[in-house]
Amino acid sequence: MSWQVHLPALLLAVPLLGAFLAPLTALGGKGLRNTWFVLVSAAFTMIAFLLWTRVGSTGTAIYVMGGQGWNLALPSGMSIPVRILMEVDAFSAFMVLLSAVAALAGALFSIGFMDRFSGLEKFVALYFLMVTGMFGMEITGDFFNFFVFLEISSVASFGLVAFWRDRGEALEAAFKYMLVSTLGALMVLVAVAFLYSKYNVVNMATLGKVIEWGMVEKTALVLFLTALAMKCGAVPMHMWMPDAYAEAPAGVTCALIAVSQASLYGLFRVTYTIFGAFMGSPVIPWVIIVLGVLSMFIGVSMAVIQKEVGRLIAYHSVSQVGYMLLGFGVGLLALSDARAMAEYGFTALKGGIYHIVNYTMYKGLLFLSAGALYYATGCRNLNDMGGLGRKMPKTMVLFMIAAAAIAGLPPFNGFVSKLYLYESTFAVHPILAVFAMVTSVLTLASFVKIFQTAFLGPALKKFENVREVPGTMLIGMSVLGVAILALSLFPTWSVNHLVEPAAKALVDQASYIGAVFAASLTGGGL
Amino acid sequence: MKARILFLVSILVVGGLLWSGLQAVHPFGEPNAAPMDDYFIANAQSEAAANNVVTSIVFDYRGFDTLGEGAVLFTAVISVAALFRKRGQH
Amino acid sequence: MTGNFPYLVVGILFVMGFIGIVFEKNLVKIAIAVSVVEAATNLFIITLGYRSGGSIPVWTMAGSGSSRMVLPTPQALTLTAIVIGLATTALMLSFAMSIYRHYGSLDVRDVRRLRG
Amino acid sequence: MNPLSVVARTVCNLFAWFLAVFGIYVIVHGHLTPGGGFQGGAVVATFMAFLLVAHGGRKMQSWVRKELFTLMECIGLTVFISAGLLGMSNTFFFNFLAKAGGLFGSTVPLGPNPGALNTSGTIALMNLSVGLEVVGGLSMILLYMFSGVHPEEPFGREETGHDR
Repeated sequence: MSWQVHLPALLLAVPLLGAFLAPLTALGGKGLRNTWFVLVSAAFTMIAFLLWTRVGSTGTAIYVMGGQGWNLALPSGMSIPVRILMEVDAFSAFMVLLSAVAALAGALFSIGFMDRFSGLEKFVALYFLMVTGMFGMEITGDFFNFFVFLEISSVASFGLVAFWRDRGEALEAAFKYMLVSTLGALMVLVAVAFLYSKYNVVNMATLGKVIEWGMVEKTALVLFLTALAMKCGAVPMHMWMPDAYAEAPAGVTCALIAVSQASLYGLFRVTYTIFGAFMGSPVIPWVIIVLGVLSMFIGVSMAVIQKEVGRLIAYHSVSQVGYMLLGFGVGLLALSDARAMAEYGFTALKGGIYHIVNYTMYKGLLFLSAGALYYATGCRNLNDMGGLGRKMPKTMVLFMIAAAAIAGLPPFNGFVSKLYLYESTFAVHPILAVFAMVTSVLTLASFVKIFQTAFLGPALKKFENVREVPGTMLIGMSVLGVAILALSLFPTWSVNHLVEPAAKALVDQASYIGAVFAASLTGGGL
Repeated sequence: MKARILFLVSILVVGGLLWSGLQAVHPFGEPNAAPMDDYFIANAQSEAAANNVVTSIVFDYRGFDTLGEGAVLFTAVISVAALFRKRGQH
Repeated sequence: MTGNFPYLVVGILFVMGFIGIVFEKNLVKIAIAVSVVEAATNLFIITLGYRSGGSIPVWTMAGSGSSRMVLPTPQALTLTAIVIGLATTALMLSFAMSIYRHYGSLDVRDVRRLRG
Repeated sequence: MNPLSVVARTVCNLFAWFLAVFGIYVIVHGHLTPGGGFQGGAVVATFMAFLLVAHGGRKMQSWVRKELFTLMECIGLTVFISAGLLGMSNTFFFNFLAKAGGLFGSTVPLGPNPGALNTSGTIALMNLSVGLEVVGGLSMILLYMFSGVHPEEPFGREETGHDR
């Protein structure tokens, strides 16, 4: 027995323990706290990486919480699992890896960025709790457990968004976010209760196996869709997103992006794995596609008119979430049709998944560089900035990389994923591809605007004393910058090793279900 | 005014959805066959050695949920503490 | 239909909570409305687990007629959901208090610095 | 919050102890009777609420320190997660104490029985740790929300980190 079978449990236990002990680091002062912050962040990133390699080599990993053996999913004489299962397939492992990288970058950045503020041991505890919630949502195989982790990540992020409680705007944003998020979580709980009432299980794989198509399931599906679309910031309920992203401290926003991706993960786990067999009717896929197109277009058109750097970038998040919804919606449309899947569905899925990793990396870097600008100048408004390129050359280079990637300029990774999306959506309906391209052009325009206003132009007198940000912040930004460059320089490698296994795992409903029921046949072999 | 009509429509949609969903739920007091719950009732004493079946579920069969629940409470406490912290309190 | 009266109560509470969230203007009242929705959810889960004539799922000092017990899982889930609801309510009220300190008002129409 | 009248204070002083004892009973007997760590912890936390209401916050804050509750909370949760981690020879959260003979390790007879305290393994241990955590957590929420009612400083001046 290898200790690596315990990786799914360790992935959640390490940041949780880090959070529980973080308030006690106040006794040891600043050095101890920062060491703890870096140490635990490095540990969970390491575990996430190991988990990803393990899932890549040995296939879907399951873990029974509290069972006699880690793979004893079914107790003797039972045909359904009774304990909580963690189930990590390639898609989950992929999400965990990229969330861990974003969280690590945010943590490293926050050490320097938050240095001047008080109450930091609480900040560290909340940060780890948010990371735990995000990981839990991504690897759990149990719906109620999913709800619990959704609540952990949401409650921790409310606290973090309102961390600068001396700004009324931050509190207002946190309240809005809290309202939307709590409602969403309660809807998820009601949906879980509906499914429980009919099948008496809350396990995802078992539900995927036994589910039928009736009124209870339809209600549950609609509730899941509404709640998770609200949580990931799709258009009718996107109001909280720019507020929360712009008002949270920058390092937190970087991790918040990964949290919203975890909600997106939940949305696709539900639609593909649980309800995948009923996606023959095109209603649900088209709902997702329309939501995606609306998010793309409304998000970008709101972004163009913004004056604040944070809000501008945050509105682009809405439009980028639209791209992913578009890709996954097209994939869902082709799910029950093998020919359409081979023709355009799989390409759309690859585009969507590749866009998730790209989006998390470059959007995180954009928020971190906006935070660096705020740290150095104290300005949020674009109109007050100018000529900072000479003062902060490293930040400028990193911002340039991220902006080029989000706009989809050819050598960068954003271009590849967008190309996949254009290609596949064109096969469904040309108008979708046109919308995607228009959005891309508008994105480019607004980032050129930020770049030109903030970094170029004559040096302003009031910024004479501005200096480059400290080293730890630059390290945090470079983690994401290097990730973007690596993805851009080796597109074939990243598509083959990162994206394709994840896309295959998402489409393959049978292997997700089979992993639970097959593993138990081998008995409790340790 | 337009927003109010929109809100009203959304409430009607939510209400209608719940109404139709609740119609399809099993009648009150007669749940469907419950293999998982019967397993808990039958085995809580022999496996977890606890007389209280609910506690054995909360802390043993679904103990991990309870850790998450404790973590949510901890999160809320830390958030409230961070919100009302004093200046210079480290 | 009278047999399904608990579900009717769940539905009514849910819609009442939604109406409160959407139409109330006071932050504290909004927090109360969220609590009402939470209560409806908890009530829903707990009613799902009732078996008519069942006893509580505890073996200590149980009578001989306790062979039929109500389902224990919904009770465990509700316990978790209640604690989570408590945590979110406490945090929401704390936000309302802090917002009052900054804006001098609890009316949502006054708490509007972020827009556009 | 000002102190209440002397009658109310006396009654609260008396009944607060009953609540504390009852809460501890609920926590300790969590695996035998309805209740458990969360419920009992909430009852014990009303002990703090009673004293806060009766004596006013200023006096309360001179009696107890918030750091004590933070410590209680952190220790409770750390014990909880450690009890899970110690079962790691099988799996995370494996009930390794149940029926092992030692602490909380007795077996229980099947079917209705009077109940023995020394049963149920990690369940009892986790009940105790969760009880500790909930007492600390709810007391902290009470004290902090109280200190937020009458802040000592004008708002908007708490942080110096935004200044350049």
